[in-house]
Amino acid sequence: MQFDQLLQYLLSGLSTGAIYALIGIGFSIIYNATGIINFAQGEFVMLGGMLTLLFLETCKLPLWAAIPCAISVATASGILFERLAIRPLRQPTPINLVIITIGGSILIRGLSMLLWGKDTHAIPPFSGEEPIAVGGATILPQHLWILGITLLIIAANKFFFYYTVSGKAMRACAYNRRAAGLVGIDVRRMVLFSFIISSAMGSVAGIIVAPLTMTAYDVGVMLGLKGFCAAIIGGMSSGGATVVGGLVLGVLESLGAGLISSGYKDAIAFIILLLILFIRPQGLFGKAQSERV
Amino acid sequence: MKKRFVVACCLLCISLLSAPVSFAAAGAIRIGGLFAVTGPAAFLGEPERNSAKMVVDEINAAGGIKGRKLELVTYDTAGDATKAVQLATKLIRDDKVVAIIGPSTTGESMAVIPVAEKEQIPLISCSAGIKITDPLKKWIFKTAQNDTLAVGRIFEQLQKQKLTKVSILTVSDGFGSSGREQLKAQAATFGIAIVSDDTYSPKDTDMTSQLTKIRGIKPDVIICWGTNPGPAVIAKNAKQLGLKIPLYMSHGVSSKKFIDLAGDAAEGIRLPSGKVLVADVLPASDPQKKSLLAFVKDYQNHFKTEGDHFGGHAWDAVMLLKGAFENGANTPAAVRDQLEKTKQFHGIGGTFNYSSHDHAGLGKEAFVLVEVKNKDWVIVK
Amino acid sequence: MLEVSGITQIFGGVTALEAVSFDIRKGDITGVIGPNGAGKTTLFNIISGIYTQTSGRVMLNGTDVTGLPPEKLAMLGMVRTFQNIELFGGMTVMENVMVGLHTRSKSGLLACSLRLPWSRKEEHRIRAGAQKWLEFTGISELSDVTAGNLSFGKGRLLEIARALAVEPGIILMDEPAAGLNSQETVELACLIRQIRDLGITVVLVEHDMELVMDICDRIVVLNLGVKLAEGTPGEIQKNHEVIAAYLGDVD
Amino acid sequence: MNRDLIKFLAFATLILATPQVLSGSYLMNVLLFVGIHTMLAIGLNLLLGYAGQISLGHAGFFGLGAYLSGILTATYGWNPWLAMPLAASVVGGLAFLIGFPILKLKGHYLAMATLGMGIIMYIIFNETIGLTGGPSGLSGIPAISIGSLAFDSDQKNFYLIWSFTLGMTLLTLNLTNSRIGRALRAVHDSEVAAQVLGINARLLKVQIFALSAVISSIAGTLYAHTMTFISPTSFGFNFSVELLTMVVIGGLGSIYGSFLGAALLTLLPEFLRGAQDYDIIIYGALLMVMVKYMPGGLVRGVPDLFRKLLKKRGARHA
Amino acid sequence: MLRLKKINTYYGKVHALKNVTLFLAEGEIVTLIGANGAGKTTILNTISGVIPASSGEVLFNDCQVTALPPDRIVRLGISQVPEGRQVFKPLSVEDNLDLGAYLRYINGESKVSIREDMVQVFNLFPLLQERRKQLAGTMSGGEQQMLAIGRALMAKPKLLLLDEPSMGLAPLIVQEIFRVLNQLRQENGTTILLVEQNARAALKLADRGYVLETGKIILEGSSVELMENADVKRAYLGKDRGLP
Repeated sequence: MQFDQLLQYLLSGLSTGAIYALIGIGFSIIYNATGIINFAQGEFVMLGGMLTLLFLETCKLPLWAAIPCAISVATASGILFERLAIRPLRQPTPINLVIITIGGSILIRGLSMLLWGKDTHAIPPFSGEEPIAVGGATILPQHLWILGITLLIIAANKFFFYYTVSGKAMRACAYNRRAAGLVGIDVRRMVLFSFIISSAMGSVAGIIVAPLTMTAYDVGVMLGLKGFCAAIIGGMSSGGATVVGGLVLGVLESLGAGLISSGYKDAIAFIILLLILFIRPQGLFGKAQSERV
Repeated sequence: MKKRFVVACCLLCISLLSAPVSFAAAGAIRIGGLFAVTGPAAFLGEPERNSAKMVVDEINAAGGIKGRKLELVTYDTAGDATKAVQLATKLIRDDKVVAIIGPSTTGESMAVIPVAEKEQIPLISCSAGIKITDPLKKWIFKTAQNDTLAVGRIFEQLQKQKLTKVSILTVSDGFGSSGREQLKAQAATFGIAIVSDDTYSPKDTDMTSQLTKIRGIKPDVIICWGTNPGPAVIAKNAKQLGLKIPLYMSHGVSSKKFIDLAGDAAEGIRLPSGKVLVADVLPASDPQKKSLLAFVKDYQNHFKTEGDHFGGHAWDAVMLLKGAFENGANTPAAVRDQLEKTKQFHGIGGTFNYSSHDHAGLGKEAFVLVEVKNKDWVIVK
Repeated sequence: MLEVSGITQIFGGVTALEAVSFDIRKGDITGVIGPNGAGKTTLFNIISGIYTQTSGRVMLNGTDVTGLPPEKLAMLGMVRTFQNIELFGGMTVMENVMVGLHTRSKSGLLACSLRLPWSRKEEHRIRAGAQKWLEFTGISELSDVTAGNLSFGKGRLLEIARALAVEPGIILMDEPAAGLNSQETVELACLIRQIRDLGITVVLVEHDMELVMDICDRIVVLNLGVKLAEGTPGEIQKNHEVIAAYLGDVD
Repeated sequence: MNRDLIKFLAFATLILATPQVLSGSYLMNVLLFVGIHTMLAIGLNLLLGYAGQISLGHAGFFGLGAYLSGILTATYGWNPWLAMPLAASVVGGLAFLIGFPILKLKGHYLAMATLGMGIIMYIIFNETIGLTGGPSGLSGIPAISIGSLAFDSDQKNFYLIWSFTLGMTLLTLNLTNSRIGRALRAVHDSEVAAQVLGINARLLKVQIFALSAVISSIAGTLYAHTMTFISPTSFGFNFSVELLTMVVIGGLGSIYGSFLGAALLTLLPEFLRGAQDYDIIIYGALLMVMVKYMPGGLVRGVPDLFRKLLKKRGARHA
Repeated sequence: MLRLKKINTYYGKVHALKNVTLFLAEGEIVTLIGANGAGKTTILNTISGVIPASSGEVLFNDCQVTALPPDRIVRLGISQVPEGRQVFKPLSVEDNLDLGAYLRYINGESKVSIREDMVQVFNLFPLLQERRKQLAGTMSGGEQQMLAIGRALMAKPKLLLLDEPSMGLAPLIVQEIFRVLNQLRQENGTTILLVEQNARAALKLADRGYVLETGKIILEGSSVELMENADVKRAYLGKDRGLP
């Protein structure tokens, strides 16, 4: 096998993985703040792409204006989702929460289908389509956008969670809700915050990936699933570990398809995921916790 | 506890008994339609349902068939074989249809076939799989061109250009695996060698890995078998990788949509297609031209988008049934017999000639080879 | 009966227990006391197989049971109760105690699903056994009540009845009097003595000093993860170190 | 006679009487699927409602059962009555082996792992084209027959499927009222307390995991021979989620609840069919509303609703 | 300043507080003592709004605060140092203190004045200043306790609720903590409600005390009175059996 082939696999894997990472962080943020696995996370990704399309084509906005509009509407739907589905729940057992987020995702998908139809749509790339050669492999300008924006978001996340009071409050909340309440942090507000951040991040992921993969009302399902995997590999951390989780997953898929079998590439990714879970149930980087009663 | 349960059971029974039961309008001929209007095969089911409804409305507007109205009952199978079987049963039992059009995908069709055979109801499938009518089944017909023909059309061209090393990249669903089977089965006949065989999943978003691998193998041609959006992603990925190898697609993407999705990357891509795509540039001598132009125009008027050959499958099916009814068929058995006698019907998918040993009815002239040039389709001579 | 030697437990750098050793004699009621955070519950969790200690050994009737899971220990005749009573809240009182007889019965999946004659017979035996322990603890009239609806005091009795149904040789009780009123505490003391009279060794962690001093034959005192003292109630009450640990430094 | 048995007999009579009313109608066909789904829901409920362990991969076991007996009968000409127990034991054995590492996981990790397991099985159905026919499916599966009686009509299949479903219901009712059932519920309520009483929680969970896989496999076999055609799409992630929904909507930890959940979710699409493309929205919204207003499932929620309505009416009369 | 009137609180099924009535005057240190499970922590949690009382009322400066959520209580100037410290272990010492002032940040108070208060906390506990960048979870129990108190002080509370600050700590550290509490009262006039098991140390610091038994207040009085009371000793060490 040639070096440029391997390089191409790696580059493709990294850019797909970056998307998984963004979605995965969205999962983790909500999970840490609320203990909920939000199965509707993938739908925010879909909304990002579809809303951009709406503002581009129906409202005839330029791309630079359509994107922030799409992000804000997707975020608003995240807020709505938390307010209408999560907050009023009378018996928030984990299993009920799973079902309600699944119900929510079906509902959002159904509404989008009615609104935009079942067709796949293309979104123009942010800056041209001329491939860029990287040592024998090639990438598109959009790939650079993906990597750049992912890095930016991760940096922004880091800044938010480590250097702002609200971010610190969210971390505190994730660690110990009761103690957070005792220093005056409004826990419900933090939950809402977590939905805002993760729906915004999900929609950004959906927007930056759409020019490459196109978008349709049902793209959220698979992307959501892969993002969930990334979060699990990263041990549900909302930082670097999940990013690595996403990248690992993306590269594994890409190498699996190129080197082993394109038909079984998803199976390979999932088998590795299972092995990771069996051997290190706390995620790739998590510290083992002594069991407490 | 017991009381609770009894109450719940009673509720359930009441709801069961109040299930909607419909009665045929007096004198109307009722036919059924099973289309995958939602789910992964919605790109097939939606135009199919639209076309079928459109043509039924037109027939009724023109006074029906021998004074009788045509009534179409359609259900959405969501691309699910189990649902397709249930709904076929529903059409036969509850709606008492004399014939069924659809389902949209090969998998669903294969699942529904035993039902139609057992209940002795003619079924005109709108899916491409060759297994549907080969081996021949008494009650089963189809309007979609066999993928054999599509494969044959591509291979013929390759043979002409003396291109022999072919890499195939197929989607891992019913459509792709059927195409893959045909590609592999027919290669030898045309002196073609399949040098690599890769697949991708319907929801995959990046196929550069497969293409990178193929690039290393250096085939003469890449044939990709899939339906939107996969092939558009592949076209873009191929452009990104700077692949200079000719790329052929299947008739699964023969619609304007593909060019919209793939953009510049679509330039130069070739594929076999039903004639509907190039209706306006067909020579006037083409027997199908009249039907094609009518269909395209009507569809555009009704649904504001271009009619494609998927919708054409349902259009053909309704028209074939219309022919049978016009010849006096009233019962399922008579409809079947009349269908089998159809000759020289110039539809959207091609010119149909059914017989007691052929329920697919189309020849290879049903396909033309087209190429994308300047964001439009041109016929490859 | 139960020998604990050199138990050390470190949680993420913090030493919760340090080289704790003591013996418990068969047929005794032994109390383990100490201020909050002294490591009593941790010690109980180690002995009953819920935590695995950093180092040290536990011997039960002369066999090394270090690191065995709780279900194995139950088979060997050691059961425990919990500070915040761990009832099976969705099941009736009777069913709760019937679970206690799990180790004393053996119908498998198939026999249970098919209700084979001998499994039905066994079911009767289980029910009768459970009834016996409900009567012993005086809550048999509650047998059809859902356990989740019990008052705390009755719940405590149920938890004890359930543990006794295992027919243990030794029972560990984690703060049995916590949350009980004084009347209930008096009854509990009585019950614990009755249990001892059945030949069952009793070990309890307890804060209610009146109870401990009243019923215990021997007392082990822990403070800050180390054993401070060991002896009869009289000896412990006079121990200056113990008094200091409880009431603060006498300076 | 035992009250539970009377209740069961009433249930069975009610079910077995339906063909008298619905004979020949399409709903008979739907009731076949209600039967198969009930069986699957009962199997999953044992795991989820009684043992408290989530699985998002049960469609995989269902599919494996269907494919194993489909392949054995269609390709190798076995008798379905032989293929069924073989498929069930293979699936059960596999689940038992997977169960040990997988059930070590808890909560969302368990959900993820079972989900991954289901997807891997789906990919295998899809990719082993030589055996399964791949995405185009496997056809030509014979109907089950006893001697010369072939179960080839809805009516006959109804009795076949429902005798299995009712049998399974009786067995699981027995099981849940036995020492094993109590041990399971105990593990669910407080694992640590169950262990302290001598219950090997881990082994028990694995056994139940295997048992519910076996039940799914038998349901799969019946499905394959009723449909006579199977394809991978019926055994994907979505179906696993649908099963989970049936169990939760019906009521966790209630065998009859599983029937209610399966019946509702199987019949619902029939009623929503008139709503055309809106059905998916109604379906999604209904799930959310159900969880919000009937968090205990149909088996508890519906009677509560009635009681409330009656009370209101009573208050108005007073 | 603070007044509890006939509070009844249920903890699940447990009737944890039975008709508890008590009061705190401004600038006082009052201690609650009693055996484990007597309901001391429940009283604090009822005041803080963690567990709502099922009947009775809590008045703070004559205002009803009975059913308010925890963050509102903090806003009013009541801070709790919870049992077992409960510092935010994955966060640094400085971040923990910052979060103590969370509401002040939210209300737009200037960073400068918050910084000044942090310096004051560092003056009280010089050890924390050395460790300001360290993660809270890596510190010893005593240091975590100091941090927990410091965090509560950052909210500038009028009333400080302390739940067993001596739990699991070595005597020397307990002395240090009690010294700081005394200093706080003397310098800032902070009112303190102290739950303690270390009865003698608590009574030495406090002005008055209440003794709890199974959810009821059985004794109250000045610290000196309680210290001499035989019942208090009995509550902790049991009845003297009068062995020879």
